[in-house]
Amino acid sequence: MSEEFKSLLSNDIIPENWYNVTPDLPEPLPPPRDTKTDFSSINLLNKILPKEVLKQEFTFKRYEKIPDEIMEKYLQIGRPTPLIRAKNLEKYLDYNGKIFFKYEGATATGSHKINTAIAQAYYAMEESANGVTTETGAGQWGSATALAASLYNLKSQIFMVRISYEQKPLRKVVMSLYNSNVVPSPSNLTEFGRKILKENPEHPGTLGIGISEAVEYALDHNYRYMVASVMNSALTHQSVIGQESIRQMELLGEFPDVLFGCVGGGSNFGGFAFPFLPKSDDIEIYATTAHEVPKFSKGEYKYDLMDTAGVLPAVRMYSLGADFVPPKIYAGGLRYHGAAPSLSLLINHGRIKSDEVSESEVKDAIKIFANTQGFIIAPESGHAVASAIKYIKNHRNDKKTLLINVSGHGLLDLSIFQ
Amino acid sequence: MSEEFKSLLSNDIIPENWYNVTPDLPEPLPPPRDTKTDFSSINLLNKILPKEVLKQEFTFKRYEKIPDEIMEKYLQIGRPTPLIRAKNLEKYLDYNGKIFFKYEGATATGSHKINTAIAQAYYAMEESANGVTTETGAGQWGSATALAASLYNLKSQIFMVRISYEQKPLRKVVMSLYNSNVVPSPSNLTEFGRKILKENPEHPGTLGIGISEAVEYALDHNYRYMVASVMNSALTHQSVIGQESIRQMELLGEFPDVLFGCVGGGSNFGGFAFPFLPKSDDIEIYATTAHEVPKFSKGEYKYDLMDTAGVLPAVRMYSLGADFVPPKIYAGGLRYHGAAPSLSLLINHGRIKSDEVSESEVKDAIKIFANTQGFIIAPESGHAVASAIKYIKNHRNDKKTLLINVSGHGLLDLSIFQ
Amino acid sequence: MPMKNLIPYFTLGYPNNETLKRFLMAMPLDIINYIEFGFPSNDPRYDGPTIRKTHRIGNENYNENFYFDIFKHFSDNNIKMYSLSYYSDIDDIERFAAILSNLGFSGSIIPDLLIDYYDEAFDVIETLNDMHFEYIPFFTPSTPDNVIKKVSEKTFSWIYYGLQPSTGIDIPYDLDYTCSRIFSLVKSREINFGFGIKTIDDVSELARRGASGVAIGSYLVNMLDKNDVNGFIDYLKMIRGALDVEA
Amino acid sequence: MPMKNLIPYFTLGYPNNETLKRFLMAMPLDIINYIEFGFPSNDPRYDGPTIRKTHRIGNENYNENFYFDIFKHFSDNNIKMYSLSYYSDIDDIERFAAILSNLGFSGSIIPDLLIDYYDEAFDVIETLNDMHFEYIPFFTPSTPDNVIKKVSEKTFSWIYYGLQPSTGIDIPYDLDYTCSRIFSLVKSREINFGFGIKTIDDVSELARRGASGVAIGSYLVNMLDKNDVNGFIDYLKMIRGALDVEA
Ligand SMILES: Cc1ncc(COP(=O)(O)O)c(C=O)c1O
Ligand SMILES: Cc1ncc(COP(=O)(O)O)c(C=O)c1O
Repeated sequence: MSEEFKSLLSNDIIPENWYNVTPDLPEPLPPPRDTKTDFSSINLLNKILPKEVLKQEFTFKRYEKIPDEIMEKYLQIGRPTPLIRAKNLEKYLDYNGKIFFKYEGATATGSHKINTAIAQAYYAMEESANGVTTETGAGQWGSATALAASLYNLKSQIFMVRISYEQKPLRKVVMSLYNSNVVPSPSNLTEFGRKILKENPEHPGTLGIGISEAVEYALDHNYRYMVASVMNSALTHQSVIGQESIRQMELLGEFPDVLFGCVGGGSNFGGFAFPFLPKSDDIEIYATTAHEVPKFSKGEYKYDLMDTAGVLPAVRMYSLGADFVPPKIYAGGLRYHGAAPSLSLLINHGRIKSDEVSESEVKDAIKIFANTQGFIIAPESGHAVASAIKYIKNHRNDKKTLLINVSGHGLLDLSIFQ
Repeated sequence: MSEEFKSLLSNDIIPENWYNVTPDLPEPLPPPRDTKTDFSSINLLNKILPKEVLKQEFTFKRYEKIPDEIMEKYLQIGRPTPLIRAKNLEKYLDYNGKIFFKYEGATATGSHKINTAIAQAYYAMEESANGVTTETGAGQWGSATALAASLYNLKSQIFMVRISYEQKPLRKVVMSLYNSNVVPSPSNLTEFGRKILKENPEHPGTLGIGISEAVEYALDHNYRYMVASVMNSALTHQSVIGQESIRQMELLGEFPDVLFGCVGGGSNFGGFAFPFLPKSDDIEIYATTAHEVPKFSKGEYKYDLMDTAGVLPAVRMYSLGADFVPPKIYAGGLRYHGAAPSLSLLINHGRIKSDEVSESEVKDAIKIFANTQGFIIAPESGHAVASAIKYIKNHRNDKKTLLINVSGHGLLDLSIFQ
Repeated sequence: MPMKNLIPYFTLGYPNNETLKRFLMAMPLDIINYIEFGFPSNDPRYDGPTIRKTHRIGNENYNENFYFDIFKHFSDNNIKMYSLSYYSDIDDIERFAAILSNLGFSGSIIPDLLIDYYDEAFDVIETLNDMHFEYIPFFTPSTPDNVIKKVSEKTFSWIYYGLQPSTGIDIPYDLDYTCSRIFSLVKSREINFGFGIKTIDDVSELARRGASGVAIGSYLVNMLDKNDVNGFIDYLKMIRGALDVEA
Repeated sequence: MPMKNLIPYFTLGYPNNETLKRFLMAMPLDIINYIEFGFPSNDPRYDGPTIRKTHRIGNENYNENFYFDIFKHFSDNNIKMYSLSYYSDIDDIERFAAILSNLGFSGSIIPDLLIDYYDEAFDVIETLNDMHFEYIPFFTPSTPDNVIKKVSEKTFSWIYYGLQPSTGIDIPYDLDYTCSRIFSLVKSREINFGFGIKTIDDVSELARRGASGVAIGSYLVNMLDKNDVNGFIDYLKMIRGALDVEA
């Protein structure tokens, strides 16, 4: 009895391996490229990423065993996350098919970000780094990094875009609760930051500056740099979402016809949707972005910088340009100018479809979801739900089984409804 | 396979029945009493509570079948909630025994309150009430009521203590997301409110005034009044917590030696701890209150009013007096002057022990828990964890298995750490 | 099968001594079995509003001497009498039992004993047992199982089972469950039901489920108030009929 | 078991035509099998910093006529030559293959073909096949399984397997896994490994795991820079030895 329970609630639902989509792509994945003649940003990765992460970044291994120590932390922070049939939403939408959602908001930091943060922090600890560092905008990634570091007794140094630092004081509280050292960026902890502050002491900060500071800090302090999204390793770590979903659906005797997820850098989407690819060629998949960041419809599929600062290599992706300045939309996590190379490739190839939704559709979706299912979901995740609702309106009688990835809760974003 | 999963993840973990402790008490439960000669508050209950709730309030039935429609909602809002071994906390405390926690923060509204709110709203809907109404202070109960009503397509009218209404705008947002009509109390929706506003338009409000308004509103609009805690029916509905815990522990091959829970009105505590009583006479049980609300150590075990307004009947309980004005502690849910009659009886009888912890112990406990386990828990739940940490310090080598009820998350209470 | 019990309840002194006496003396002795007398209390806290009122007024009117003959009338006619007394009003349980015995009472119902004085309850029961004065266990739906079992074991009289947690109020409950529970906890014992019983239907339902009898109190107050002796007698006969049909 | 292949790589024109000629002509013909010549590109985007540098400088120096004799020298001695050419630099694939054939080349490695021109790749391969000009599939760890399978089926030459996603950089990887993967995807085919191979150890490890041979490029640049012909010859002999030990 005891064994059965363990196997169904933990070992058997949390996969034993991460899944890497690279070997299953329909075309070769264009590799990262250096953009400067005299300097290799690819080589820089060697100095700032844990070796294992770098290995996973470029690996062709379809399955990478999740180390026991990481598995244990996954259990601690609330994995497996629930997969719930949204019966009330079905009723509300008068839909004849089934709607399921996977709820990453149930993790300790309230979003999927912790899935890769734990992995990266673990590998940093394994190679005796002094700590980990990263940049954060809205704070979701910072919180995940802070907790992951804390779980492995590592220090964490977080560079938070100054304007967010001032506008989102609660996120800072969360990171501090996790014992993280959070500073507004530009900061005077790095040479780069000091230079910018000297020019403009009131500089509001950008993610690009934050990345530059974090990378400099990592190099100077034997810290490791933590990658929030876009890069393949992050998507691979996120594959626990999709693999759990597959098992949970199977055990319920179901399989989805259509998948929905939102896309910032592509990590929750890839982690959720990719594991379904080898399972079925027929499954329909929608990647949803914000109307204001139309990377798939208006962006170009080209080599472009991952970060505005140009510290990291260029990758081939759908991009609105590294210097694209998105409007200050409510869903901070979707403001990124590009999308993970593997996801971009699959969209370009036609295997995955893209969708865009407007702010009002998203707000409605969040309200409907709250009213029917109770969970107050993240604005980012609201895009996936809005897309699904749109789909249902156009496929009312298809009786398809829908599965939506709800990447996080929105409890720290409530002010958008004030 | 499919059946097994269902049975272990849902049917089999969520109990089929609620458990009512009354028939298992060591002494007869002193019944509610009227306090006025010419008016029966007990009879008033007949007019404002759904008949089924009232029945459960006074029933001696040990097990009450959970209706299918409620079971369905329990699944929707995240039941069964996780039970997690706190391995990192064990390590941090250098403890040789095991620590488990049950996490009610994983429900849609972020606390156990939804367990009884769903039940009460369902019975209100069943008897064709126009809506439900209640008072709320910090807003946890209001949120649960709002969602429960929304799930059953009922209207909800919530009277929120004016000062909280002004200081906790996000809670109001949550309730509004759930389509609730929230007004600051005193309000001009009721005669009682209007009278008070006439005397003092700036009146900050109290829970007593809120109750009076809600009861008046219920009587005038064919609404039903929703009971947050203290009353037996609420504790009975909460018994899903303890029953799930028992099954989850059993399936893990474990059984707790010591239980910890926090006490406001006693509903999360009773719902968690009582189902263990018939399982074992040896299990040690601690009910923890805030230092500032020392109901068990300084309160008297006597008949006292449930509410300051004296609308509801008196019950026999540990009480600091219905007019006790607690300090403005950070844990709003623990400010109540008394504790559920069944819990009070068990404490008086010696079966359950009480504990008190200070604000600084609680803040430390929340920080430690966040750092080790990742979840940012409610200040109320922090009391249970603080108590467990204290216990461990005094029983370091006992190797006891501890189980803590974490009644909610603290994501909407982060400001206490600012 | 023995005759089922009809047990009227009256608070002494209500609505006044004379009226009450008229009602009592008018009762046909062949249709009632026991009679329950409430001794007015200052704090009848487990009674509902109706009975509370009778205590308040009874307290003002009650005169012990007035009732000597009445008590004698019933005891001479083998109608067993029981007192309804609050333990909080009793100074000395032995003296209390002795006096009531002298007045012809067979025993007492003490509604607050198990609830407010649980620690002393078993001593009290032993004392009364030793005096051969019947202690009538008063149980309600909320009395815990093990209390019912323990108290039943230590007592020998019939059992008073209140259908409501408090007299005179109407909390919905499940009659089947209520009856089967008490019968499964206490086997082959006389159990009379009370609290909120009014109609022929109520009585038939109970009798059908195996109740030994019914006690009726609050419902009589209205007739006492209206001084409606005839209505009262008719009502009792009706109830008697309902009990007999089922017996 | 056939002799394992040693395949030195040079970017034409680096560090200058004369120096390169000296190195090439000094090579003992019995220890090398194939030779790989990079035709300088303006955008050698899948090469690492070291090789990128050789393209930049090679581009300035390269002079086709200068190499006619050298190419003839190798083809006369049955050392097969392959070009490393970027598809982005090729205007007309038939003309490209015709010219190289004339120069004595057996085939080409085209690193950007599958990545940046996947849609055209199979047409290009067919054209080269028709011309009996060897298209050397260039695979890396990140080439998807089905691409490896499909391209292998359509081609007949040996396969170039890059151990790194890009030349000259050192991303950690798992050699066992890397080798067993390609051998399980492409059975009984000559597979030569390249990218980041430097030491005798590297070579032994690969040979032991069944590699048909190794291509060495970036590591030679340092010797070219220092004009160290003797060191270069010694190094090649050492590698040859390592390959032979395992064979
Ligand atoms: C809740 C949530 N969902 C989605 C995203 C988008 O990121 P990604 O596309 O990498 O999953 C973010 C990023 O911050 C997020 O916080
Ligand atoms: C999270 C949480 N825990 C505990 C309590 C205390 O209430 P009770 O004792 O009824 O469980 C509250 C009340 O608001 C609460 O919100």
